[in-house]
Amino acid sequence: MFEMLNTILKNLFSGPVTRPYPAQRREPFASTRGQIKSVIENCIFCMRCQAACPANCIVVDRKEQTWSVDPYRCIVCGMCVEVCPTEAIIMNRHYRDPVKHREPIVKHQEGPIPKINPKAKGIN
Amino acid sequence: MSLVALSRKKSPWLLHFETGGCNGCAIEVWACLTPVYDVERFGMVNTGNPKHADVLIVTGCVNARSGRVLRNLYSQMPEPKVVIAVGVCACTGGIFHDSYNLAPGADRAIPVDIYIPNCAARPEAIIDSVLHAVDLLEEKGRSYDARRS
Amino acid sequence: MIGKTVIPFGPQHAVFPEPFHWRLVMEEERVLDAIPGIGYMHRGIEQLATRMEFAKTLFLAERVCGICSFMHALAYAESLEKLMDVEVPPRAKYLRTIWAELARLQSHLLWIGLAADAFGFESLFMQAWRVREYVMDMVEFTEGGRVMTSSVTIGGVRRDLHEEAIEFLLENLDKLEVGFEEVYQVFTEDPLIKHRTVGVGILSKEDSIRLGAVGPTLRGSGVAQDMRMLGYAAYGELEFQPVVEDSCDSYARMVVRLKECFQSINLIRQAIKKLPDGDVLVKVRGKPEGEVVTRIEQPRGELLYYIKANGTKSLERFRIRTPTLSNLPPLMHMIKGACLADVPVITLSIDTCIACTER
Amino acid sequence: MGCACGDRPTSLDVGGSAVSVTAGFWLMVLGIVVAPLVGGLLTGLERKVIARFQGRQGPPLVQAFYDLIKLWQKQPRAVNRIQVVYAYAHLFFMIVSLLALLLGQDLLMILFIFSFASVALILGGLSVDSPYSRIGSQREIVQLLVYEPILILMVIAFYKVTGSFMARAAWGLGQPLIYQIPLVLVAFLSVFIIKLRKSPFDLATQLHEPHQELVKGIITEYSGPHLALIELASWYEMVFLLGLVALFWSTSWIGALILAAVFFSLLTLIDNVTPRATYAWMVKFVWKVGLGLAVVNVTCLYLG
Repeated sequence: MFEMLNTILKNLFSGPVTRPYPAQRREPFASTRGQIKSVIENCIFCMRCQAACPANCIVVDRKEQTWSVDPYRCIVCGMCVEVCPTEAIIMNRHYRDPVKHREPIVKHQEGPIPKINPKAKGIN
Repeated sequence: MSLVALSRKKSPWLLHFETGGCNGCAIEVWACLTPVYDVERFGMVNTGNPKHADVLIVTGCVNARSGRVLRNLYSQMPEPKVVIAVGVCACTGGIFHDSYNLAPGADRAIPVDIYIPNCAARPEAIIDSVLHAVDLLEEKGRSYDARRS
Repeated sequence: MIGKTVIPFGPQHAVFPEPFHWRLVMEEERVLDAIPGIGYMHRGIEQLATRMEFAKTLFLAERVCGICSFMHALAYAESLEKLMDVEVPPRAKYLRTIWAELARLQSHLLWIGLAADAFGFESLFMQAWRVREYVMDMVEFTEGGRVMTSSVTIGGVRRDLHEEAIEFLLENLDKLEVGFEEVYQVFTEDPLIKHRTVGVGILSKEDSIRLGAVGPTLRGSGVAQDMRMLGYAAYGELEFQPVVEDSCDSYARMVVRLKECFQSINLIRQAIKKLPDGDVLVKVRGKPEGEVVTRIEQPRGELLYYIKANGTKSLERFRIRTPTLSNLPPLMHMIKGACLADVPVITLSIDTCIACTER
Repeated sequence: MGCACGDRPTSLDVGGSAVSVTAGFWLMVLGIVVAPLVGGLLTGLERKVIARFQGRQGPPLVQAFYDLIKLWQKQPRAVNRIQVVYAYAHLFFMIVSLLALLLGQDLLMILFIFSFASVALILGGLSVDSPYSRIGSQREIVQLLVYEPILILMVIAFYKVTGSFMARAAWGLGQPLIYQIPLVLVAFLSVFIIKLRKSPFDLATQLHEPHQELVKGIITEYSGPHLALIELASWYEMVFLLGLVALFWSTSWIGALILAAVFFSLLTLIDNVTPRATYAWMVKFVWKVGLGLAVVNVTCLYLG
């Protein structure tokens, strides 16, 4: 009882630890996995990300040259980023915002598929 | 803004129901109640009782059994009310979307107003959604008043 | 006044964050019988695993439970490594140990908060979760996610610890220890908490063995069994003794968990000191074949993975026995004859995790 | 603050005749209008202080008013009609007991009306078919049995000191009651905690704290405007109980305020440093310690 009294009085006088979130945003840690972004210019439509995704949320269409992801199914494991040979998918540190309507993200690539040597990055 | 509208915005009472995911989002919802994130700043308290709640937070994927409970809870909440689906499981089923006994998303059971993606949803995202939810509550409150009068 | 009442305890209830259903047959305030109702969280994981590729099943295993997600991923990776004869680099083993202990810390602190909540002690709940945020920061800084870490993979770990991260860990461990000391003092010395827990939910040593209790529930009844003694990951090279209490009641189980937090902090410090250099990942080739059983000490007790593979890209059988499942029979034994006010206390004293149990 | 001593009109004849009609009218207006404002602010203050105890930022000070207005505007949903009647009765009797205290009426009668308010709430809880509500009501009955003897002893001690059952008799005393019946005041603290539903005796229900075994206990089945009535009644109740406390130092404004403030902060502190007790423990503790202290004090009064 007195131990708790000690603790709560200390809390009262040292002030709240609450992060004033919407007013002041804390920079996420460097290693935080937030969301995946596609750099569609680099995409060679190798379909590796589609094969590696555990939640089957990535659909790659080589014929139409589209790359699409359902962000409301993506579990942010980072497998697609790991297997991508051309750095066409990157992980950034910011989480996705809440929305009222959910829609998949579809990216379309213009022009011919780029010839990027996958060896340049060295596939694991 | 009228006093009523202001009050609706300032006092969203929360009901949390874990329909059956992995608990990850559920503990993040609880983390929001605790000192570091503290949603009581916005007047939010965890009521644990559908009859007192304004905001229903659903975490986890919905199966037949928990869907029934979820519909019950939703129908017991008095108007105006807002539903937030937290995490990919509540949005679409996430990694479990292919499973034999799950509905792909909580919106198959009850109407959902706000979706939070990510696995697991971060507390910051949940606070963001609460701020969206109070605006929606006020909007829904106005249309409820119009229907009532 | 009123004869027998049946109280539906859950599935939606403020004390448990999970949908768990008790039908409590009550007479006045005494529980005559307790009938558990389950199935609210069934996701069909075991069946789903037989349709998924074995490498993706890792992420599925991780999502069996959000509180001990790391432990499930670890158990899965360890099982497949045994099946495929992979030798994990020593640095990866140490990293796994560090992260496993961080997971244990956050799980125990979460439980401390929920237990305080079951006593109706709100300020202690807040204090425990406030301290827990240090652990969550450490987890996020080193693994990239607060809850789902996705840091283990078959053949090693996906992330390395650099100098900065180690400094961050050590710094936060000190803060955590100071904060946790306060919570520990309150929990073990508050007279009303003692009143609520001492002698409540007695599980004798014989009963605990007969009914198959595991983890802190078993250790609270005076049996020194800890799967970490098997020496998976790097536990074989670190010094520790299982925490045992022998008063066999809710208080004993509570103290076991509290002391394990200090033990975890100590283990992380040891592991950081001994952390070897080198690679953290070896390349894994081929497909698994054969069957294997792995036992891992989860925060809640012994976790058992049984995996049978037949050389195809998916597993043939994937079976998990979680600690809560083993602890349910002892719980049913304890809850009969208790007061309604003691039901949350007793239920929480085994630290139920329904998400694990129903999968 | 709507406590008895502070609102003493000039026309009052000490210890004797009743308050004059106009003064009485204004006192009633004061009681009905100002008391909930004070009660609501105190509730807001309490939530803010509790948040700070826990290291949180906490809600704004006027949060209680936001909650009340929002609840009033929610969809009215009653399980049955009689439940609503009980909610109104609870509020009505609570107001009446506060007004009777302000007017310096008979303390025995005031406590009876106050018990009526509790009984209305219990009946409301029992009128619905919800196990949580029922068990909450049963616990509330136990609580009623536990604190009633202390209140009765308090009135007896009051009578012994002032020679009258009328609350206004305290206003004319030469020295505060607390000098002669301090132990009764200490015993009253337990009643205070039980009635305001704070830890360790928050068995039947709790208005703002989220986590407990009975969901919301006795008020589980109330919602929307009906819950608002109960919330409003709880504000009157807080002012009423603080008024009773102030009676112990009714000779000066400042003393009464200090006593009420001390009780209020003790309540908040005790709420935060104790877990919830079981009801068997509550009966044992309150009867042994609370009732014991009160009996000792009353016996001393009669002997000495």
